[in-house]
Amino acid sequence: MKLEEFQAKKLFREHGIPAPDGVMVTSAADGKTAALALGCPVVVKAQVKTGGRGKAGGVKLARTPDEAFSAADSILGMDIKGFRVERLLIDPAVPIAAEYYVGITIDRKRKIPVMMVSASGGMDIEKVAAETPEKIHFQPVHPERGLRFFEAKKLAFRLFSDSREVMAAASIMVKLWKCFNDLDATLAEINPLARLEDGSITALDAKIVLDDNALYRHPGMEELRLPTPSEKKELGAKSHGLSYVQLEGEIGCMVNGAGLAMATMDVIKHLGGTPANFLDIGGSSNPEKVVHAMELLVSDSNVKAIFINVFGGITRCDDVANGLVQALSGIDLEVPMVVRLTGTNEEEGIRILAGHGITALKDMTRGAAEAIRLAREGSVGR
Amino acid sequence: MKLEEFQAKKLFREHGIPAPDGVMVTSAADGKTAALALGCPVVVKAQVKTGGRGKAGGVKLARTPDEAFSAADSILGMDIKGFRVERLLIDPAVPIAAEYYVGITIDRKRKIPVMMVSASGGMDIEKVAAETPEKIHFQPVHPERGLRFFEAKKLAFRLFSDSREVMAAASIMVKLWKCFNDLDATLAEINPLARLEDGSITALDAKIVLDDNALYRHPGMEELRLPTPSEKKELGAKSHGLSYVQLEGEIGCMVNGAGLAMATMDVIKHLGGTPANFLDIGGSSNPEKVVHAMELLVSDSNVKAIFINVFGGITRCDDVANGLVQALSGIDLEVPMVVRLTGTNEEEGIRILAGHGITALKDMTRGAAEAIRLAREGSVGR
Amino acid sequence: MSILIDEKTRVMVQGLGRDGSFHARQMKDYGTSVVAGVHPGRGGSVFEGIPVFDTADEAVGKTGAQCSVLFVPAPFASDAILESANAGVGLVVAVTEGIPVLDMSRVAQELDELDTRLVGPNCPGLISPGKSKVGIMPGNIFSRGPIGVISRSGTLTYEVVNQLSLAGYGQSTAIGMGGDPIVGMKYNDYLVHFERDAETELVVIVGEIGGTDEQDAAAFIGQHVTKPVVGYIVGRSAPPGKRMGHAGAIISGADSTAEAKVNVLREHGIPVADTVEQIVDLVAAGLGG
Amino acid sequence: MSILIDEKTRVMVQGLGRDGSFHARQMKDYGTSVVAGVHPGRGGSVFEGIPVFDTADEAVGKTGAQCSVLFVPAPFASDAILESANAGVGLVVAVTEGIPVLDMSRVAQELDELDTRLVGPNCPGLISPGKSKVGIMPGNIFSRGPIGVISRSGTLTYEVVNQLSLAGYGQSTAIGMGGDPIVGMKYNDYLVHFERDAETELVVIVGEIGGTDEQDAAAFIGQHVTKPVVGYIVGRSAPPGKRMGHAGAIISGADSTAEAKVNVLREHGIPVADTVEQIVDLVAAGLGG
Repeated sequence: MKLEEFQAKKLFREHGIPAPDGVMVTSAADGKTAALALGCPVVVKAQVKTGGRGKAGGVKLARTPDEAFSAADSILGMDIKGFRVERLLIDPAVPIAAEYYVGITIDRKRKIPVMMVSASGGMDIEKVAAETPEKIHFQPVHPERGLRFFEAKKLAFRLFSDSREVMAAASIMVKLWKCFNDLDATLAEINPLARLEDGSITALDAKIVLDDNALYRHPGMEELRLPTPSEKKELGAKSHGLSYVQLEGEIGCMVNGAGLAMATMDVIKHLGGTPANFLDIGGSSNPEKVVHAMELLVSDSNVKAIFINVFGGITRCDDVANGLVQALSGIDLEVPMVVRLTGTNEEEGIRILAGHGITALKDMTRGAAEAIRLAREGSVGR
Repeated sequence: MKLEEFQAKKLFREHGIPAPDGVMVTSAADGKTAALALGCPVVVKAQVKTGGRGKAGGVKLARTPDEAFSAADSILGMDIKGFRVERLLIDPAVPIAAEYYVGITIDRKRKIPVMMVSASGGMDIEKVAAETPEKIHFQPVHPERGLRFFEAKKLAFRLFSDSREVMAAASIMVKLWKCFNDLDATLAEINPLARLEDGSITALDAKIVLDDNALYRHPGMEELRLPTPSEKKELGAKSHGLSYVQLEGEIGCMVNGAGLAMATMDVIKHLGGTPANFLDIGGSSNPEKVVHAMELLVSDSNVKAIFINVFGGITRCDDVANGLVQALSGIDLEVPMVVRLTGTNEEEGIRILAGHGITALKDMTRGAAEAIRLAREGSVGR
Repeated sequence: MSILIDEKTRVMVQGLGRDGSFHARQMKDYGTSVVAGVHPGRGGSVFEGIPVFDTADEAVGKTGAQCSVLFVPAPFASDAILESANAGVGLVVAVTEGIPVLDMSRVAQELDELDTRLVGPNCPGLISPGKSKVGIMPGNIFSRGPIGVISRSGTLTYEVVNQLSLAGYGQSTAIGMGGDPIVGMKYNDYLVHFERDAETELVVIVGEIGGTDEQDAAAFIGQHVTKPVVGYIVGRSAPPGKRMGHAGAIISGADSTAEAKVNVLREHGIPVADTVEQIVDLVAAGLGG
Repeated sequence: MSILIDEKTRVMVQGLGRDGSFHARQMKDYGTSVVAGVHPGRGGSVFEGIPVFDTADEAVGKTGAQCSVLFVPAPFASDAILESANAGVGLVVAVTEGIPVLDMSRVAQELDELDTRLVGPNCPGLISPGKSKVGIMPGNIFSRGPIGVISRSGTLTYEVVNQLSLAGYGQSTAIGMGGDPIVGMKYNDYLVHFERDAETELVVIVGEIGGTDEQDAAAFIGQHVTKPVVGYIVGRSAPPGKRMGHAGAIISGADSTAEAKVNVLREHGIPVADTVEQIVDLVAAGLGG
């Protein structure tokens, strides 16, 4: 679960990390009021869960409340990489002397968190990593011991020379670790961490991604969820035990298992088709799940054909077939559908489906090819 | 720093450990009011920092508010092993089915905390350890990892058989570890941990000793200090950089260094004298410290002679002698005093003291013997 | 031969809830030597002929269990893994999905100090066909033979194995290593065993987007594996930044795309299939060469 | 010979505050090879001819320091110990008093995993007379000779050593192991070294109330030490439950009394002195026998 900047900054401040105490607004008028209250100049910042908003014009300096109004007015409703701007953060503007990067994430290879710092702040850190990897300094963090002050100090001496700045930065790093650990985050990032002209160190941007699997330990965090329209659809699917990601293609897919679902999308693409979605219905043959999954697929107007790809494992194909039949009986389908069914008891399963007029194949690649063909023809497959 | 039961119980409850929510009172009238508010029966418990108060009559069951009044009245002011009862805890009385012991302390040998549990609850655990050590179960606790639930569960299965009771007890153990760790305690103990007749598990007594060295991390805890008169004297000494413990003997000792101070007391005892105190003035020759130390010694009416035992190390004996002279010049001493000075530049030091009429010896055992002799004679040694 | 488990491996089942009970029975039916169940509060009882204990310590002490398969709910799973590991179990198979990543990080650090290997979490387990099955794989689609299989996914493993079995290529051992960002053993850990295993002639590795385990495997194979290896990577059509079902399947950098992985594998001389069907062809070619 | 430190040991000083600066100079004057200072923010400067670095890593990297002596205030001391240990320092001497016991417990666990030994905390350090002094001991009272000294106390060590020196019994190495409940090396760890050290002919152990280290030493000596050992235990007159200056000097059970310790030592054939003066007699007897 990605938090927005204004939410992440609040959590930072609660953990003792200095960050401008701005105001989140959803209208230009409120933006002006906030600018008046904070005192100008202010920075007007689009709250979107994507990078590169600065280049897209989503961040503006305002020297007067009126400028704040017009900046807010122009940014609200903007589309940044597919994200519509609905919220702004009005932050007091501060005089920046230099910008740094500080972040923590999970090092999958070493299986532990790692803190990364760089003097190349304010830039896309993945770009820094790709182009000048020597400019990023790493410190693995033992998950039980946490980031020790001496480790933070070593990193801070890579970025700063003044000992007060070193100590301030090291202290922020330790607090960032605590924030990351306390919240069960998978990413906690300050970019840029700024040295201001007065020598103080402060977090000018804030990014936190929480571990969805650990949200049960942080019930309050669920309230911070501000889903975009596509996230809403995914969350709705999740509430029915479905894992769904909408894409832009024509072939709606319904698959049991995440790996197999990716393989299904891949084979569609490999054969020249375009998958409309990722959709994993999990291991069960529960008809209710299939109904919800079908509703997701038909609600996507891009979908020209549906490909159901099921591998019967512990759950037998005949049971799966019965489940599918039951689920599909209540649905009035307007696009063609191809079912592929294989695994334990596949012959019996295919026979059951055929008995209800549902074409079922045993081969995944052929099934995908058939779905693509039907989508192109626009004909009905059952 | 030892907390009293009512303080420790409050901290337990804050950490989610079930414990009766009683009322601390300092008068019999308040005891009756508390009994009325809590509902009878209640237990009236002396709050003293020593064990064995039950046997001493410091714990009484009261079935009515009037009984609570008379119980409180009889316990207040009682002397229990040298501790005068000034506070009582009025706890709701609960129906006990069985009593257990659960505690955490530091295992010096393994250098980590260890949790100890026993089905022999309500008894002095050191007695259990001495007489039936097989009845105590131990679980070392890794200080970074903490007590894991599976470890607590293993211990709990040693005490309980019903799985709900096991889970409740294991959860209490994990919370007791957290309490111990969060507060930087050196001891956290529930004795007894009671299984009530309804099957619930609750802490009927509570003992917490905090690490004095870690109090700087817990500024709020200092307010919980309720020193006894002798502790007050020790704390006063500490505020002057002195480490002082009052005893019952006749020879007041002033020594630089804790080990040497113990050796000094021992040699006095070895020679048939009785040390009046432990007093370590530390490594410095600071005259102010000596003045404060001297004040402590003379304020003790048992003291019949003073033995100052100084080893000059990095600090030279001549400096120490000058410090002593300066300090003693402002003091009108009514008991005899023996100074022993040795180490770096000892001859010069002894000469300086002699110049001011102070007898100084080089030998510790002879100095102690001289002090004992003077104490017996009641004569003045300078 | 086979790797990690065989008919002699003494297995205990941690967590006898709905799934644990079902799969304990399935494993037993498959022929797995299930010697104990662990379920706090049910110690002393017997489930389907299997003695049940309150703690892993007792189960190990009384039955000599060497391997534990976990069906414990996510909030308690990391504690259960550590319980087994500290009780002396040499191999823990964690089926449980949804364990917080920091929990797994703590587990991984501690397992490093113990003599315990971990398969999963969020995995279907592993099977040495005809000998032992530890996990939730459908035993009937597997057949005994010379192919080692290591996969990050569940149903996709079944799909791949099913096609191999139908084509006559049985498996020595097939492993679902788990779809989470932090899992216990990875490709390389299994490859060491497959390389040593006399029955295994070829290894299929089924990868997906996220992380760089496949790249690590490619480098490792180049240096340490003499047996032929065939690769298959899914997620070529996945958009960046989106989690594709598996918590570990998210494209978070250029290295973690399917293309990057396919390329690195091929650069190391490992043939990579474009579709599941192609895996069979590449296996045939690999065994032929 | 001597143990742990000699004239070749490269020493760095962590924390150049008032005490650190004073003792850095004292150690240098004594002849200790002080090669570096570590004080964050003072990197690049020079103190009394000693180069100063911001971090232990740099100091070790640039000077090859093998031993660090710590004058860092208690709240930061455990971090500083771990900094040195993780930088590869083999011996850390922590003079600092008042470190919280749980901090030391965490340090002790981590040092177990590293190749670093710890003397202290809350200790005067150690000295190999005529060769090297690491800590705050007054160098002038020590003299070179065949006696090893291990003590839990500071001034009492000086007292004992002074008497030994005056009686003509010099020291190979004298160690104040520290007066806290948790310290790094204990009697047994030092005894292993003294037993192996050719220069050492007899070891004096100076103990006190609290803990059971002296009992452990008695058992260890019985099994592993062939050289004569002389004991001295203080705190016979200390009341139970009271902290006698040292955080570790508190009688918390029957085992931790001075009597118990004296008895166990004697049961293992180790002569125990009643007064400091007696130590010299027992040493004379020990060397004579």
